[in-house]
Amino acid sequence: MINSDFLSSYIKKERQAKPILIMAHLVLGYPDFKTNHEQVDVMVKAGADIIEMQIPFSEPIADGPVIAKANQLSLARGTKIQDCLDFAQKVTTRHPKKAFIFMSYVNILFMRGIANIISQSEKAGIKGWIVPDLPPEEADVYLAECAKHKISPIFIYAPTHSLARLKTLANYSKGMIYAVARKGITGGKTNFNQELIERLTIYRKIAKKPLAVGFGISQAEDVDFLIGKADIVVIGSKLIEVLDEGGLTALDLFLRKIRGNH
Amino acid sequence: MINSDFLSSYIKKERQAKPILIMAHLVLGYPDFKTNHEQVDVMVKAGADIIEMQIPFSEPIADGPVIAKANQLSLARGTKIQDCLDFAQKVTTRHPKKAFIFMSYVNILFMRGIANIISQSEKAGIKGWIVPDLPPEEADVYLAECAKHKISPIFIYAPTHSLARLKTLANYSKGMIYAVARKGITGGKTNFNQELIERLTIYRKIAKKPLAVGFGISQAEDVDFLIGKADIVVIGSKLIEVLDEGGLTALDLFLRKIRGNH
Amino acid sequence: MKLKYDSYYGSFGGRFNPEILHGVFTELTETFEKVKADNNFWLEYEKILKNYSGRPTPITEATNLTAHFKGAKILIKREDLNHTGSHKIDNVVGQGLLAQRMGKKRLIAETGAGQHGVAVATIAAKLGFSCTIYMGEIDAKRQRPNVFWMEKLGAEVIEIKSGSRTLKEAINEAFRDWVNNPKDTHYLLGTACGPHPFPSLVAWLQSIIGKEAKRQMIKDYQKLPTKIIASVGGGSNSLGIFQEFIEHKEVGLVAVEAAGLGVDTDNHSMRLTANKGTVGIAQGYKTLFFQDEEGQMRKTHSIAAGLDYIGVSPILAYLVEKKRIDCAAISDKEALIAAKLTMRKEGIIPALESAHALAQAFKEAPKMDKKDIILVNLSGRGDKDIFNFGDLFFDKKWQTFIKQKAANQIESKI
Amino acid sequence: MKLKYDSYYGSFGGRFNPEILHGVFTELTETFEKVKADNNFWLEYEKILKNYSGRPTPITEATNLTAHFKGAKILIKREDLNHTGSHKIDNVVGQGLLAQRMGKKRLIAETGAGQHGVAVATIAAKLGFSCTIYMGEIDAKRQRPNVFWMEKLGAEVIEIKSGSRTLKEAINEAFRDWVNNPKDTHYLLGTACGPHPFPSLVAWLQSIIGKEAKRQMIKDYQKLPTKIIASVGGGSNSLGIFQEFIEHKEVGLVAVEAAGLGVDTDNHSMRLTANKGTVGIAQGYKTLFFQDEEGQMRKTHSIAAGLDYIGVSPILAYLVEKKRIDCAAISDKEALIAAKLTMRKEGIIPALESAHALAQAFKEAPKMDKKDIILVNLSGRGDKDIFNFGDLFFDKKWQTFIKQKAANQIESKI
Ligand SMILES: Cc1ncc(COP(=O)(O)O)c(C=O)c1O
Ligand SMILES: Cc1ncc(COP(=O)(O)O)c(C=O)c1O
Repeated sequence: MINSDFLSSYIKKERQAKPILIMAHLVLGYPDFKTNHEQVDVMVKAGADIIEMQIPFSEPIADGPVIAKANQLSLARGTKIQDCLDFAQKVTTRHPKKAFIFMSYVNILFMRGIANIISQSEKAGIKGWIVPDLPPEEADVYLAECAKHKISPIFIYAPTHSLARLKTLANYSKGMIYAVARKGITGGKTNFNQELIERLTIYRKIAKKPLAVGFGISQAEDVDFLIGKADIVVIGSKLIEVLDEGGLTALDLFLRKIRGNH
Repeated sequence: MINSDFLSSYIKKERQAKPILIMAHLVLGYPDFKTNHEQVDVMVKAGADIIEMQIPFSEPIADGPVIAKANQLSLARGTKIQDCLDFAQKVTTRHPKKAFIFMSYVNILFMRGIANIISQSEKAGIKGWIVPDLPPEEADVYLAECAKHKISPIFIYAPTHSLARLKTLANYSKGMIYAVARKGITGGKTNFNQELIERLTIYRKIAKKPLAVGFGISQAEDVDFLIGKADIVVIGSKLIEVLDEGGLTALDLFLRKIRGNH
Repeated sequence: MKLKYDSYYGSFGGRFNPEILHGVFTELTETFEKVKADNNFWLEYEKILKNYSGRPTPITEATNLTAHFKGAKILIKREDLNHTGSHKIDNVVGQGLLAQRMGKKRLIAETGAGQHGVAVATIAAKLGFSCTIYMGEIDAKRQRPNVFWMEKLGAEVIEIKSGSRTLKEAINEAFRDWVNNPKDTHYLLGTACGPHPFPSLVAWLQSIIGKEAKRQMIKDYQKLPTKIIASVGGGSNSLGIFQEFIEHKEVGLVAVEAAGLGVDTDNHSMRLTANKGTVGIAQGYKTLFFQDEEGQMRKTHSIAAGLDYIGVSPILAYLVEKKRIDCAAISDKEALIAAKLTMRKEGIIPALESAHALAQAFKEAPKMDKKDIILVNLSGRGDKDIFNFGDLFFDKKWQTFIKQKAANQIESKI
Repeated sequence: MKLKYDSYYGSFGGRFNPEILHGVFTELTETFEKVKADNNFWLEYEKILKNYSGRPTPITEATNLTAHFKGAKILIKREDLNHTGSHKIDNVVGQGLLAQRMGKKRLIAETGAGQHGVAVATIAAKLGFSCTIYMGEIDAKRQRPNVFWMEKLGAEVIEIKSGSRTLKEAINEAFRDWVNNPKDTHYLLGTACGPHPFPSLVAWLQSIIGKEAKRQMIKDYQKLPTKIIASVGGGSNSLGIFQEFIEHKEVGLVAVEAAGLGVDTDNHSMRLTANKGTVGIAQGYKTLFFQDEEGQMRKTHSIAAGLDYIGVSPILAYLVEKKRIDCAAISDKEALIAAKLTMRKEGIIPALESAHALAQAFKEAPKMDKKDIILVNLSGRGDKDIFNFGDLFFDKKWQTFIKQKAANQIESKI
């Protein structure tokens, strides 16, 4: 099992050289695929280690306003699942040293056919999947297909979880555990405080897997704070805001600033 | 009894010279008492035999729009009951050969005190009273006071009345019976037809009293029609309309036209 | 002290009609006497109200208001839950059945605020009458939603453009219609006022409220209320709940009038309150009126359209004279505050009329013992008052909404 | 065939939540299991609905409509007579009591048209919760009267200005609030949709409608109806009346969806109707959605705000799949015509949602035997729809009224 998990090995390897890895998020088809290509190039060059690509959905219930709006606009432009798979194929080929994962909502997988989309993902060079509205209890087929196609199914830790729940999720999650830093949904303000430190300590003990921390990371200091406490920082809404406001140059600058510090 | 009834004798006497008498109506205080004086002068000179003077009331439920509005405007100008009594005193003195009657609603009498207002009416030279919302069943005091003060209480015949009701009312009514030519309330259009003729024939038989016909009389032809079928025509709303539109001159002309024909 | 449903109650009541109405009132009185003696009529009446209007209406225990005022337990008789939203449905169902017995084909009515008009239009539709509602032009303008529903319910609404263009003109016009169509038409008067037999008839029909309440009190609380409080427009909802308790001397009965801008102003609708109304005879009956010393009616005012009336039921006038019923007066402002509090504390939006009764209960409850019970007759729901509430609370968002609606009137898609 | 109130109904239902909601749903499910097994809970629930909302609601015999269509006898279950004007009160009372058992101090809810928001604000006031209602900015603009009442009932109404600014944004925001306040807050979902246990919980609470109806049918008609017809938004009123009859195979059950501008257009809200909805997973549960082939939700349309929804109760989806429930679809225009006819013939103003069920009954009745009985669930009253009716009937006088109101906004006197 452990050997078949590309993502774990990749993260372990990268972490030897870096105090913390960066997972950069984008919404596919927003603002458009051409920009997405350049976006990924910038991310990779500026030092992102993992690229999380969201396939847009009309009801992104776990996303905050910024990402929800990006989903909406991407769909309004006509983005299809196949476009996303084709895009993945291209960027994974172009950046073979980086890890790419998909994120989307369960209906996208369900309507395409779970077996179909997981196998297609593998072919497109994708290493992991995050499906925020698919708890392990509902995920039999998904888990089986992921195993079959060497895709790491990544589950999420929430601040409200009981120890029992943390253990259950650790059992199912591969590659990493994605910990939500604050209550609520993506894109708001997080308190990087003692309570968070304690939580992350517990997570580490239970998960025994690389720990990614996301939601609300918006500046270099946040990343600093997490060094030693997590393996990966996830930057989502902030990157879209930066891109929306300052374009690719601003994105590059922002990521370099974060990366440059470490 | 019959001897004490001034109005019956007066009507009988006048009818010897005229095929039909005219009862002209005005609302006291409308448009103002000064005009009322001139109005009465015109009516008398033009040949009216009986003047029906209405003391205004805020809820004139038996009156149509024209008279109702005159009531309202008179009150708005501040007309008081005493003004009406004083006015009556003056006009009855000035025109001793004519008969004057009062018309108002029961609350005016009730609030002033029935004994009071009836005796004051007598003093002011009034010969009869019409109170459309005081049926004989509720009229004990009123009837007693009228008898005491030689005032004729005049009751009203309606097209909807049963023979029994006609008889009852005939028993109480003095001076005349006031017959409503059409259903509904003052001031609309009446059909002067066969049905009315039959009704008046019955009324005559039962009432055995001078018969006044009112409501809806608006032209000389209407008066012609009633000759031989009634003793008195009552002209109400029409006279107010004529005055409102053409002033005292028009009123004079209108009445002369009606009188002149006979 | 038992009511006889007679033409006079003490010196109040009677029938002071123009002669032209003699016939229709004779017929109506005879039919009323008949159905009063016929138990089947009452059973049919109760059955329709049960199946069509959801009677019996419940009594809700106002636990939060009770706790708030720390005195008597406050109970609320929920007439607001009736079909069309108030106690008015009882009277229209009852008179509708009466009109059927008389073989009438058409109902007519006057309406001021429009509530009674909607109720009549409703029952005309249900019982298969054609229907004409008279309404002063000014009232129709103010109460457009009710006009809208009356028309959709199939009634013809005639706006009176003469005279004061309000309720009294509408009444005159309705009477005029009636005397022109005595055979096929019944005039469905809306409250326990007017010439006999209307006060008796309407009070009798509305007595269903108190009959229910008494049964419910005994079943659920094993005792009668210490006090019953109801608002008074014409008197139908208050008499409706009071009558059954008149013989129970231990039950206090409080009739609440509208003090409008204040008891010391001229802008109110008080008639029962000492020195405010005086005995007079108008609109066909003898009662306490808000009038001047010469008998001219004065201008009434209340925030609650249904309380804004010059006369009052002769039955109430009599019972107040006999001191069996106490009276009280509540200002516009007090009523609004009571309405607000009832919304917040009990989740009930009272009609502004009913809010007067609530306000009085809120005054009395703190002075009473925790073992005491106040039963408030909540005569109707307040949805109808949104335009008043909206204006009176000076709600900015609401006003913007109305402005936008006006700007974007859309054409029918269909 | 008896419903188990489980997380799955056949292949429909489940719980597809973001992990962050795991805790609150676990707690809710456990409490639901507990109260379901506790007969005292149901008794308390029934008692509040009786004393506060006037349940049982009656069944009215629509004699005039029956005569008009010359077929099956048409009966109407009168949910419109409930407090706040629809069946929604059942669910909010039930979940309110549940929240009390969980020791919560605060209720939150999403609302689209505002009806559910008003019901939640009402019960929050009555049961002493603080209350926040989330509403899309566009919806809040359209439904200002409901916003007005929610605020007067003491609720805080938060208008969502992001995304589509309609219902789905409001739901997201409500969930966000819930996960931030899991200890003191209960999220009171408005219909039998969403992640388990909401479909089971809401269907169970609303089953009171059918329980009453069955009792009433047997008592008053000595038989069960031939068919029961109800409109479907999320599915709470239809399941509410259907459940008790599922075991009675002889009773036909018809769920009526909104065909909007027509079954052959793209502007509708059909999900149960064959080839209109397809199985998907969204908003936390698996059911039939109105979606495209890639699983993106499509834009729904209905004249009735309460029917205008992308998903449907998984319990209904299951029962339709099992052919225990038939489905039908009614267009905006058909619903309006049915509403008009019901007003004229029965004096009842139906909610536009309920008018869909009526329209279907009017289609079926003439084809049925006079001995047959159709029971229509009239889920709510139509007063709330005056702005829609007014616009849609293109009523000139109404539009003038709105213009004048806008022109004469008066300042508070107080
Ligand atoms: C809700 C409500 N309550 C009270 C009244 C007052 O009338 P009454 O005294 O006849 O009950 C009205 C009259 O329209 C009303 O609509
Ligand atoms: C009156 C009425 N009927 C029906 C519905 C549809 O919802 P459901 O299918 O949950 O009963 C609504 C929803 O708001 C409603 O307000």
